[in-house]
Amino acid sequence: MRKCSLESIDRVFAAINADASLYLPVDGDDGKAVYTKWEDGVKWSGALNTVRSPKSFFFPQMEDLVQFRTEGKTIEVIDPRKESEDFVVFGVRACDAKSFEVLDRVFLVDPVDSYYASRREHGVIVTVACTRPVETCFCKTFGIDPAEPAGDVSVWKTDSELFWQSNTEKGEKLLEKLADLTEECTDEAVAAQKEKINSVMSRLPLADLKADAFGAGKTMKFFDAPEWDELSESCIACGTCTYVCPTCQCYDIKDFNTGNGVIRFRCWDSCMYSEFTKMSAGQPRLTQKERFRQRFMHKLVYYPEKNGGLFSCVGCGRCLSRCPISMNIVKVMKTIGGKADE
Amino acid sequence: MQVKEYKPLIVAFCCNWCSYAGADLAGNNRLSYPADVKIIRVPCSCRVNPMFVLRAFQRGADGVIICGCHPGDCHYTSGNYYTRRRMALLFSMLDYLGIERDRTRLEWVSAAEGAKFAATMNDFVEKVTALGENKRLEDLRCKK
Amino acid sequence: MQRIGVFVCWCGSNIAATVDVKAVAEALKSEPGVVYSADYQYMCSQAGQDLIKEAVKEHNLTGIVVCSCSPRMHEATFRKTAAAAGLNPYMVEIANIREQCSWVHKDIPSGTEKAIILGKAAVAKVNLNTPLTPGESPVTKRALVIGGGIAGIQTALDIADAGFPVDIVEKNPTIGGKMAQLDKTFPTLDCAACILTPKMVDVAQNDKIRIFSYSEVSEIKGFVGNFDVTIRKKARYVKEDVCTGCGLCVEKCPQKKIPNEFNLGMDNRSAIYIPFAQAVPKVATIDAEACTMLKKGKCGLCSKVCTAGAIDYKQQDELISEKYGAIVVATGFNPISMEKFDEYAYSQSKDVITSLEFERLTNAAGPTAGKLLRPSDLKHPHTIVFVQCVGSRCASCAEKGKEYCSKICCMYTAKHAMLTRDKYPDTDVYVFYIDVRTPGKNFDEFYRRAVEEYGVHYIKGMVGKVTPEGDKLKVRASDLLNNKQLNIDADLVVLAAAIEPDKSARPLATMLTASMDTNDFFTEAHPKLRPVESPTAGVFLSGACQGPKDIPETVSQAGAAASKVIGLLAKDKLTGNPCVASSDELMCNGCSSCERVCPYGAISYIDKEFRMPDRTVAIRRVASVNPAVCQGCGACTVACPSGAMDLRGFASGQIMAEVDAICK
Amino acid sequence: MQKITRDQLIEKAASLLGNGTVSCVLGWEKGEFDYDVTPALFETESELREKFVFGDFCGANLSKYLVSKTRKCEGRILVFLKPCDTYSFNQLLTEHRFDREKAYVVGIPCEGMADIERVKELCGDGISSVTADGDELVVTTLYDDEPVRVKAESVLAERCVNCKSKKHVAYDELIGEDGEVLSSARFDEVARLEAMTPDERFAFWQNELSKCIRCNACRNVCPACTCERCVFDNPSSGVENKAAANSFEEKMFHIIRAFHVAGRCTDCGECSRVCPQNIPLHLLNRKFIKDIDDFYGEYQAGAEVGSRAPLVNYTFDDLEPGEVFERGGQDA
Repeated sequence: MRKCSLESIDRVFAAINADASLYLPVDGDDGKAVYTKWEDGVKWSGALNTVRSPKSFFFPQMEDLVQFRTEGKTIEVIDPRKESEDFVVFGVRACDAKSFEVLDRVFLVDPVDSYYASRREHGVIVTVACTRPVETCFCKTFGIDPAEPAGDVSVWKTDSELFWQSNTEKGEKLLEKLADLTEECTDEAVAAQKEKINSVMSRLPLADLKADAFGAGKTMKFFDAPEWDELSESCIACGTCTYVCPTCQCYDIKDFNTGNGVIRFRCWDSCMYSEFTKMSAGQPRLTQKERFRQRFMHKLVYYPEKNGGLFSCVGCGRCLSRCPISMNIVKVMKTIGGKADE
Repeated sequence: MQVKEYKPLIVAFCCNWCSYAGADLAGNNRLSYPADVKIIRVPCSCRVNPMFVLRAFQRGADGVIICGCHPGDCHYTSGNYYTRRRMALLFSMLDYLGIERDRTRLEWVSAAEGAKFAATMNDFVEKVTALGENKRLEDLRCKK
Repeated sequence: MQRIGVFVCWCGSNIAATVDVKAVAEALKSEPGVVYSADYQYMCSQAGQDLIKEAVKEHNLTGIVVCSCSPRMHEATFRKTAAAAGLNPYMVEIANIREQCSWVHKDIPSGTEKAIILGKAAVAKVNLNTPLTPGESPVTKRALVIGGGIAGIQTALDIADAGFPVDIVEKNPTIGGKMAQLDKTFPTLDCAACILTPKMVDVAQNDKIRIFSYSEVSEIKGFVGNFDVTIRKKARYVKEDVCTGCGLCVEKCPQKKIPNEFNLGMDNRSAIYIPFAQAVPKVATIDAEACTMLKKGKCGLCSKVCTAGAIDYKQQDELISEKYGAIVVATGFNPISMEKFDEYAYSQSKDVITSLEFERLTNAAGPTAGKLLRPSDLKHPHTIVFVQCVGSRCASCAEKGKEYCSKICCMYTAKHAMLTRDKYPDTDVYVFYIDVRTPGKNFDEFYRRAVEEYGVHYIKGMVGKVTPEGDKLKVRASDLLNNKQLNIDADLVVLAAAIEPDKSARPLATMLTASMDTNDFFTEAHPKLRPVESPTAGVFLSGACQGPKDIPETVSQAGAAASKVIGLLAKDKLTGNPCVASSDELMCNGCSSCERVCPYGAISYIDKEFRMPDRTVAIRRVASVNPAVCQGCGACTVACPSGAMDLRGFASGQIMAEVDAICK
Repeated sequence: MQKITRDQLIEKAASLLGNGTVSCVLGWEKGEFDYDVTPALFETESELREKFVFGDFCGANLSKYLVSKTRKCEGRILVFLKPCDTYSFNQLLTEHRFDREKAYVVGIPCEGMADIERVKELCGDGISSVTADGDELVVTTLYDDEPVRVKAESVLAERCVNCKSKKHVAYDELIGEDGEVLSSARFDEVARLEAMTPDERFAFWQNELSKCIRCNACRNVCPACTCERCVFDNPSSGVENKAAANSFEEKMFHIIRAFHVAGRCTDCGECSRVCPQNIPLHLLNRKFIKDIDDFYGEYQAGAEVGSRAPLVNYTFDDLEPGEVFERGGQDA
């Protein structure tokens, strides 16, 4: 474990940025943190987390897959990919760090999504342990420890210092680069910090939320629960929850006619949309209730079923604070989970 | 190396009954205006959807002009009055977003006003040329 | 995928001198969908057209692009060519490379480049063209005329003359309208009744014409050639077919204190009445508001005296449904209310009257049997002041009067002044005016005679105030030409009240979906070229409902409207323009935006049952365009937020394809 | 602090349910915290007593739900509408989006709704409770032992700070007193932008709109956006897209969205309330409203049922687009 003083942070950032683009949460003009490219003078946000999740570093909202250029009646096929540059994402929280595991299990299994894989390869994730969780946090529900964030490098912040620990080879390399700016240290301060965090975690209003009722094999138990009607009643079918969610990974592939050819691109899609996965024969889920149910069943039942019990919710709480009508996974879990046990 | 002279791309929507006929009259009288102007015939100026205007900018137009019958002379009696409101609001909104005002215009040209048609186009092309390439409402994917 | 043929015309040297036609043909050959491309000296010539026809057959073309002169010139020609070759005529698009290219651009490279782009746009459009077929609808060979004044009468007579049946709906108990109330008519001074009443009789006797008097139109559905109209025949409590019009009931009726509308309330009539001697139909009508029998169930005198047994106190309003092919609006006008013009003391003195009241006072059948007497004391007036433009041309006082010129006042005032001086030379007559407007055949001569031969005092200036004092009316006025104030002690003041459309016009316009201007005058389809047609197909305008008019103008417009109706009714079928709007019901919200911008009333709404995506069934309101009425302007397509409304022949997709082609 | 209480509304709803006037109630349901209120349909009195809530966080405009709920419910629906919501209600009726007879409107007064983001700004993160006390909110957080008291008016949502009307323009019955149409400063921010140079305006909007994640929350919550199928979802519309590829598409979406509701937008402010990226979308809608007022005379969408929206109306002497620019402001 290594440490550096908080005052030296800008020098550390500069060192990281020297040969890989550094992105970190920075307060925007509306006071909300957003991942921004670091440059001299850019200040690391003190906010707990960003409005948008860091998944877009690896799975951007929109990316070109292939391009067809037409000239008269001939077509030329172009691969628009440029070799991805190395980059470092700093300040990722434990919940979001876990989300990469969820995404990896989708994009890195056969057939490997080479667009995603290439970005994962070039990206280094530096996580930072939480210090001030808020009422919407419930990562513990999914077994995530905010005091022990994953990632290539884990960082703990105290009042005056930052403690660095590498977890992977990539992380090791990064810390080597910072050798001059950091010094070797014991993990006592970190242990104290962890304890502090855990005591806060136990006071959170959602501390007792359990996901035990859900998981693999529960499809039949929940699918026909009558509560879905009521829960989905107020859903306005927007994609906010999906788009702020760090683990939602659905996309659509579309063609854009440029006038001189076609750009085939993919962009995020949301299972909450009525046009989602619409095919020539229509869409598989016709009502908002079905679409609503799909999203939560996927996170809590279908995904775990296929991925060794791993839930595809990380309890980051973004959807809790962002849903226009305040309907969210916690309300679903409490309603469905509770009722189904009776 | 010689710098290639900048030629703007102008899309002109002309109503069939007045302005398109006005453009024809400009032709009959051999009143020249730059070839940068390309006319699309619509039955009435009120057929022009703001989406068409944005589409033209997206696809690379540097200026969009809509021409219709003079107020009171609409072949369909009231179409141009709706156009006038729609475009006043649309153009004002584009201006509000910081898009240059001289890239959009609504002009009334009657079937008898060949000279006005040519003069309007000359003036519009000049103004758009002065602004240069449309950068603020461009879609890079559509660039060659 | 279309198979498109491109035909580039040289137009001799008209195009070929500035556009490299071969290069255009060559360039367009590689456009998507194009399978054939050719150039020719004169595409519109027989040989050129044959070239097209042969290419259609040989290459199995499904669409044609002709790069030539303006579509306004030869679109119709090439559509016919296509049709002759077995193609749908609407699969043809023209790229205008003459008027909008070769003739306005000077150098060949830029002209050629532009011609290619225009050609590409046309190709892009044809790629999305679909065959269109004009709709056909039958024509009901019967016309409805709403309003039985001189306008309606003339229109009905002319239509009937051509052999088509006509119905007149008149809200009053008799036809005749305003003209029946007039005394003499300018500029010839023939008596109104002498020229009007024979026409009224003609109407009554014409077996092609039915009169629904004391009736109103209560509902109109349908469209040009196929209107379904419901007429409410109000109960008049007298059997029309039995009443002989003998007038005995009118004489015997004990209730005689009802203000007589025909004489503008200047005398009284009985509760059962015939408006005037020459009324058509000459049938009595019971005023339900005034009749003691109907109100209290006591009296019944008229029934007792009627030898024909025509009285029927139990009569109910009757609803008559009829189909019409054309509707003529002839709802006429009324003088505006004088209540906002109290500076002229209209409400304070009986001797301040409107010009129409003056007409009745000078009419032999009027309340004074034609003697010009003051209403207050029935004395002969010696000083009469006529005030022009009362409520007309009120540019700055629009809340009081009208901004427009009422057009007829100058002339009838000259008439009144002249007739007064003629009959009563001892009378001093003053006319206060802003301008005297006399455009019309023999009009100015007429006015000059009033001034020069009859010594009427015309004074340019406005009357500021009229104050009743004793048996005089103190008139304070300004003489602008002499720049002085005038004080005149008048015996009678006559106000040339502005005229406005009849109050029934607005609700009627709503039923007809015919457009009106802000003054409630009906709007014509084109102010110059289609002055007697409403923009709503099948609806025609006759008389003052369209704008202020005198009798000669009214009659000529009535005849013009009739000829338009005859032209329509002479057709067995109406062929529509296939380039009309249509709504995709699945996307339509039923919000009514399209209906509100449609100048033709072509859009109506139906409640339709839909299987919703979520498997439920919902009844939704959706727009439906009547292709027989739609003229294809496209206003609705932009008003529609969901994009459900599109225009055939100029579909959004087609226009955007043209935009794309031009910009690429 | 709202002048009416949850209990008053429950009593009203219970009695209307009880006497059969309505078959269900559209209201607000309490959430996990004190502020995450969800619109909900209640069918029984016991449901109401258990879950119904009314307070400073009931900002959601319920009128749009009537479009789908009236299709679904058999009987009449009781809907609680705040003054600004009634404008949306009328506008929906003007556009025939549901049957008036199927809704029973209980107008409720509104003292302005709180914005939880503003509460967090003033009181810090980790809100554990927010309760109203007089004209103050008492806020406790996970990190402060002492509750923080803030003036309710200091945490009002922007749209409530600039409230345009406390008058109900539609209701079957009212609870409490009706207010007046207010003169607000709602156009000040638009005017401030108009006064900027075009470069500044461009930079401002470029920055704001680049935040857009195209989640469609603004569209889907908007009571004026009730199309059966939106042009942005329709591949044949020519503008369909799911994500903004670049700054053009960002602008395109927001221009068309605002244009489609121009003259129909009642300025209820829901779009800005729900935007997860805090884009001031109402400034686009208000620009249209301000222009319409300036060019064609004041028009408040939804003030009257059946009124003719400015874009489906005209006068002979409307301003020309060129004259609009002559009126001032700076050009690029």
